[in-house]
Amino acid sequence: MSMKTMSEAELRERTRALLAEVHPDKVDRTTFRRAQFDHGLAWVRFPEGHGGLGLTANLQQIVNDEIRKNAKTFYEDMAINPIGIGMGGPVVLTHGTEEMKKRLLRPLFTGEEIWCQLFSEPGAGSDVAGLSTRAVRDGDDWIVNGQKVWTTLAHLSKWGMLVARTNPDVPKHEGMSYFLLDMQSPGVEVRPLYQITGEAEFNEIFMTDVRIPGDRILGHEGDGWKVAITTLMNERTSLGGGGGSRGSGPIATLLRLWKNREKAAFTQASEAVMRDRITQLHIECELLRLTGMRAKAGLRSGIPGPEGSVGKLAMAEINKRLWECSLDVMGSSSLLYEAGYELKRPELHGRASRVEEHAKYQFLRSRANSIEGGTSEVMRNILGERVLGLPGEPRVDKNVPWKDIPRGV
Amino acid sequence: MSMKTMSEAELRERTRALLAEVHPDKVDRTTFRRAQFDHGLAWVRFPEGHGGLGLTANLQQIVNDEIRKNAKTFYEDMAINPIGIGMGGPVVLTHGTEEMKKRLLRPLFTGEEIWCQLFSEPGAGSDVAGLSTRAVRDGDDWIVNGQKVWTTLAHLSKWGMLVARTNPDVPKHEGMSYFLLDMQSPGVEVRPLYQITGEAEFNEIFMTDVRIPGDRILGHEGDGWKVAITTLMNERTSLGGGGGSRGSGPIATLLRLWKNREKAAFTQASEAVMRDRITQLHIECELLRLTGMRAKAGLRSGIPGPEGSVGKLAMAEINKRLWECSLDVMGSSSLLYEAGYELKRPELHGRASRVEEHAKYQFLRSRANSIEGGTSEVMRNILGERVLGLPGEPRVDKNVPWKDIPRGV
Amino acid sequence: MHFTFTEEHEELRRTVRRFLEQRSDEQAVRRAMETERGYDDDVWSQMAGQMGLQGLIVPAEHGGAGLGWVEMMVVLEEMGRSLLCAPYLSTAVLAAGALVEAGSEEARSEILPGIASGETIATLAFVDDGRGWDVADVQMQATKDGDGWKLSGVKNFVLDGHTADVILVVARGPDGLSLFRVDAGAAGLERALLPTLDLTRKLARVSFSSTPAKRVGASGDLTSQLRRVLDLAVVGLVAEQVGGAQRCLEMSTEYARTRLQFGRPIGSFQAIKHRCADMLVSVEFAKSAAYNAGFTAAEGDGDLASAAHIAKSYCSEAYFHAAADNIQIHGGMGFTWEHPAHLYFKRAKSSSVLFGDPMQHREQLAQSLGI
Amino acid sequence: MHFTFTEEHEELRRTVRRFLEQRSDEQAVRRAMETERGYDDDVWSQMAGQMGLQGLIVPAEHGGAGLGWVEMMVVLEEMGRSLLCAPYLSTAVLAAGALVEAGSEEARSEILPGIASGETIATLAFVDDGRGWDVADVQMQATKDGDGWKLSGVKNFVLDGHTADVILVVARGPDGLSLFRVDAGAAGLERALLPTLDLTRKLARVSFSSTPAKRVGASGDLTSQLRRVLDLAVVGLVAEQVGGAQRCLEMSTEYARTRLQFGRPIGSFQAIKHRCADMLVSVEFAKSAAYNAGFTAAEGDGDLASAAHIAKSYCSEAYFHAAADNIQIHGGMGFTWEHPAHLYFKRAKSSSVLFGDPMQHREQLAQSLGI
Repeated sequence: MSMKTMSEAELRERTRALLAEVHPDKVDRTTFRRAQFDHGLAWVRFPEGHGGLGLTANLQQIVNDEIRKNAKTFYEDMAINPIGIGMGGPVVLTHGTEEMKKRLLRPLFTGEEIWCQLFSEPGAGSDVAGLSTRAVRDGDDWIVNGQKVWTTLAHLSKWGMLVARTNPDVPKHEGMSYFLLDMQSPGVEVRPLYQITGEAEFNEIFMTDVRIPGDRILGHEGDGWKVAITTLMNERTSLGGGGGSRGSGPIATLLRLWKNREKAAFTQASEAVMRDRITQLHIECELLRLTGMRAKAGLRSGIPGPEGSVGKLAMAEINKRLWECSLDVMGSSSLLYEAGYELKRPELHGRASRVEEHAKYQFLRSRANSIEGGTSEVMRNILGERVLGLPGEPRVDKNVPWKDIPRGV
Repeated sequence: MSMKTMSEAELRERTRALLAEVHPDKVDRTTFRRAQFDHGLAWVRFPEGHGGLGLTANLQQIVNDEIRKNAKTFYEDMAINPIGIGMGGPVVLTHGTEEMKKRLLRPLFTGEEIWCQLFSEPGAGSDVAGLSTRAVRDGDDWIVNGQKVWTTLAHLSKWGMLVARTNPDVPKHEGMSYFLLDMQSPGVEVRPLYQITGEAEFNEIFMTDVRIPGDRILGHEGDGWKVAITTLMNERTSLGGGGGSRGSGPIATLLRLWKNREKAAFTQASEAVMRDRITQLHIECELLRLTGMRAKAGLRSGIPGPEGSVGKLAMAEINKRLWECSLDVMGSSSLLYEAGYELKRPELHGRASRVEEHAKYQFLRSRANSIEGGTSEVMRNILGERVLGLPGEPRVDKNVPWKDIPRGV
Repeated sequence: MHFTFTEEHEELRRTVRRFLEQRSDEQAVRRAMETERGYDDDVWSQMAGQMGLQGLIVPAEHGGAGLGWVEMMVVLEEMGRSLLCAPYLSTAVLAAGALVEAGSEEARSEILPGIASGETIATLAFVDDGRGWDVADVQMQATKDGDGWKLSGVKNFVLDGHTADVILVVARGPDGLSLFRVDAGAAGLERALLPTLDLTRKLARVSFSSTPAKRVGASGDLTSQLRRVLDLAVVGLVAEQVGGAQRCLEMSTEYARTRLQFGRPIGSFQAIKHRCADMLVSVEFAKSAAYNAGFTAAEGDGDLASAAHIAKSYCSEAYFHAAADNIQIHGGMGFTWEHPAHLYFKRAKSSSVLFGDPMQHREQLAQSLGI
Repeated sequence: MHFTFTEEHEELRRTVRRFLEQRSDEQAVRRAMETERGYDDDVWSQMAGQMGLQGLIVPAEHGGAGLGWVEMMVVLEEMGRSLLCAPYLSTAVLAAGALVEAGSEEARSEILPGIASGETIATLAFVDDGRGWDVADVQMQATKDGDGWKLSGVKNFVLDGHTADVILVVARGPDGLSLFRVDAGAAGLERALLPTLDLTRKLARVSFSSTPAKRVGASGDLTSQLRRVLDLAVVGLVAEQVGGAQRCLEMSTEYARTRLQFGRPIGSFQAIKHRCADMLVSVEFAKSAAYNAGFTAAEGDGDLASAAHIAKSYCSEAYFHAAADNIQIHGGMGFTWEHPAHLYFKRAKSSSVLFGDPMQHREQLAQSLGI
């Protein structure tokens, strides 16, 4: 039987066979996910032997639906190993050696080995390709020195996807290589990076004379940017709006706050002004959702429109305004921040707090929406250049050896 | 008596002496303004013999006050010969020969000879220095070919301040020269340029083999940009906000429209939303006015602040929003445009129309505010670079012969 | 909601666009807008004859194509894009829509075939002079006069009211709101072309003075049916707005790619590039809003009123900003009479007001959502 | 209105700035904000001893400098710039202002000297729990108790209410609104530090339970005097906002000049450059608004209430946007705890709410202008 033509019914059957063999409600996570991987039901689009069946990606939905239908326990990939499953898996599949695939994909899927991404640096934010972390050959190995930042999950990770500069004498995009860094290697230091909220979702990584074996390179020496792009493309598709039902998500919180508002704090006039503002936000949130749906419909029918990239930009900008509005709805009580600013790691499964506290947290947290995963400025460049076909700016950093490009902190 | 130290009282006396000799209520404009010029009271800051007395510029106010006090007739420079008096006079004074000053300043002041400015071209808008009009030597004369645009008053003018390219083989700022063009010369064609309103405030100028005598150059050959900058600096100071009393100007029109609004067209809620929007505009108009006052206070006390350049940008952007709001206040009747769009020259002394029609005209006209006299984009560059000291962009048109710079329509 | 246009829809779009590129290019628009009638008879006939556009939503039994609101949306998006000057919104959307949704069987048989064939210009007169866009605001009375009815009063902002052969008038009869037919040339009928801000859409003021009329509405009070007619007209208008906004985005982008200043295309400057990007975002949102309203209208089981409020509020502002930004990006050129940017700008502003402005639609939305 | 700062004003500005650069740098701000008291005693003493800042508007006869609101504005602009953590707005503006404008002669002699010398921390408790920022909203009653008075109820959002030695309470007596003095340690007085969004300004909730108080207001109903006190407090607050906004603009500009990406300073990109330019425009407008309010307060013959409404509405939004844009321009760095950008952002948001938010001030302005 050709795998490419496996019918939905056959796939369903195969899933039920898995469940008959190991049931997630009865075994632990690792046991179940190992079996799921071995049955080729981890990612059906992956090849056989690597957790998949060589089918089209959308068929994964069949598997997941079938598991959900027949078990109370369902493991969300994004909760188990978001960066590993979202980006690490695809990049290993595309650029890794056969040995790497054998060694890495299974524990990645089960969550036994958490992954993180080591691209951004203090001196290379929007200009990721300008990065300075150096990897120098030492026999068969590489010795790495440098600093990375904005690394989620680094403190829990086994593997880091590291891009480092291996040749400073060529233009910046050409002199990087892509490594798999064992985060337990000597010389790797992980420090929490506290944010405006007092929480540390991210880490700074300091690498001092860290040794990486020569066979832990993805792609070839000098291919780092190409491999990084594969990784980032998988990131982009996981961002952006859409999903959820009408009126759900942040707008629901705003409407709830509005419903709970201290009526005495508003005059009839200020209530009308606020209502118009909230209604505008309601409309924009609804259109963000519908635009996400259009993007997905576009993908399904094979016409990828600009709606996807539009979502990331729009969501960031709408979110900030929405949470600003939430504070204005709360009036004087927005002077208070009941949660306090204790410097700590975020709770893993979110916080169960009053809606008011949630909104205040989001008010602060949302300021990063237009920075993380590509600033709104970078998104506008992408939309202008790649979607609308407008010309790029004159570049002072093209065709120049990386070492000769002006660089600051 | 040293003119530099002439007291205010003496200046007042001198003005009264002028009025005793020729009184504006009794003679025609030319007669009076000629006498005013000859008494050195045209521009007291100009040298003796050229319409002035070599005093500081602010003393002109004394002269004007004294004339206003003693005569019903007062000629506003800006109504008589705005470009000539605002820019032509100063540029002739700074860069003209003695003969030019003798020949040009008096009829310029009296309004016998109207002036216009020939800088902008269809292909050189924000990039004025990229202009293409060519002037080629022919014996002692110059032969000019090219097209200019956005020229107010050209159809009434005797003199045009023309910047043309005399050397295309050097970088763009270095290859221009500044000419005085007799607008009655053969080969000069003036065509009205109709705007969004149907009116033609501006002209297009087509120059075909126009001959300019060699002695009609201001500054030296190749100095054109330097001389043009002198002209433009005099333009900038005449733009920007300030002036007027609290609540006067466009905001007064908006408030009047609001007062006259069709009450039935608004619910209590929509009235509140509108009121908040109008109040915001009221605040911004008041702050535009106050910022203009601060700029003037700054100039008086010798500390030129950024407030002046701020005014041009802010006024343009506020104006557009203000007239948009005016139309929203008028509701459904903003579907109509009672004035119609007959293609014509604007009435010289404005239109006496109902406030509603005025607002609709301004709604259309104000779209140009963020384009004319420097686009808002250019103003933000100026504020960013010259006031805040931010670095310029990489330039592809510096140190390159003008003829090698990419150029379109 | 799937939001997926079928291959038939795309073929319809291509056909209409090709036709309009030939028959409603900028010069044709300028010629038509300068006339009092406001359209070209020849183009109008071709629209009906070659393509059956006037009868798009007219049932097949009355000579129409019997298509729905998704197709109408596609057609109007193209018309908005080209600024077509024609009594289409009045005839094929408002009048045909009113008859389909609220007309008596007899009236449908009488009037719809002429609409579908392109012979009849028709319109819906609903705004009482000095009142708002909601049909519930209508106070005009129809009084019984023998077998027929008589109308007196003034209707304002009647689309193509000065040229319509058939005017369908919304007025109050003994059962409540209904629909009355007045024909061109009726006694006591006066029609005055209004001086419009937007020359590409003609509006008239229509006065009735004991004017004989025929009742053409279905029986009973038609308030809710007529509300739906106006919601459907909003669907049509927002589709037009989306087409216009998309065209402004394309004009801006094209100009930004080719206009050189300082030796570079102006679109390489972030000030221009990011303005275009923001325009793209809002045009895409406008499309989502309009398509959602159109598909809701077509499927008939969603909350059409809310979808229409959302779309009219958002698309109006998106089109206005796109048209205004288009002028700014074109610089001085965008501000001249000879450049088409101002035609879109004026259309955008007027469309924003027509059938209720964004704030009014938001207020109604807030009420219906209990915000 | 001349808007001209004299050489004396500029000298005062330089002196205060120099002092704050030394004693209220970022590290000092972070140290102070983490403490419960919220300020450094030593700095506070120097402010009084070396510079007489606490007594700035206190008349000379009570040990103060006897200066006016232009000087106060200059000082607060500098304090806002450095985010000084100190009970200055409470003590030197609200409490001193209340006594100067609405205090009895006896109370002024008793309390002002301690304020001027820096020995007394004082504040004004006016917002009733659950009510608004307008003094007319105050419902708390003062009841006669022998020679003195008793207070019961709760005041919210009391600046430095947890550390104040003297709390001036706005409450209603038999003649109307008046001022009552409650000292730290009084019976039935409870004070709770509130968990604030902005750690650099401490707020407390203060409860009174038959707490003995002394009447310190001038005779009669003091509503209009207390309104003026709050207008003056707004003048102080907007000056702070302007100082903070200007600092955000400088931080952004400095970073944009020096941060390199793609081989260029990020300030050479128009996206950043134009954002800074727009920030400059709004900071300049904010200065115009604040200075106008300050000079109006000082000259005493203008419409202070309107000037205060305009300033509070505009400066609040200008500061908030400057602080938000400052984060954006700093990118990821601007979002970290270790960078000061968030301190300004939180101060900006809180200052926007304190003494009434922009919309409330606009509504009051509209009422007074009859818009």
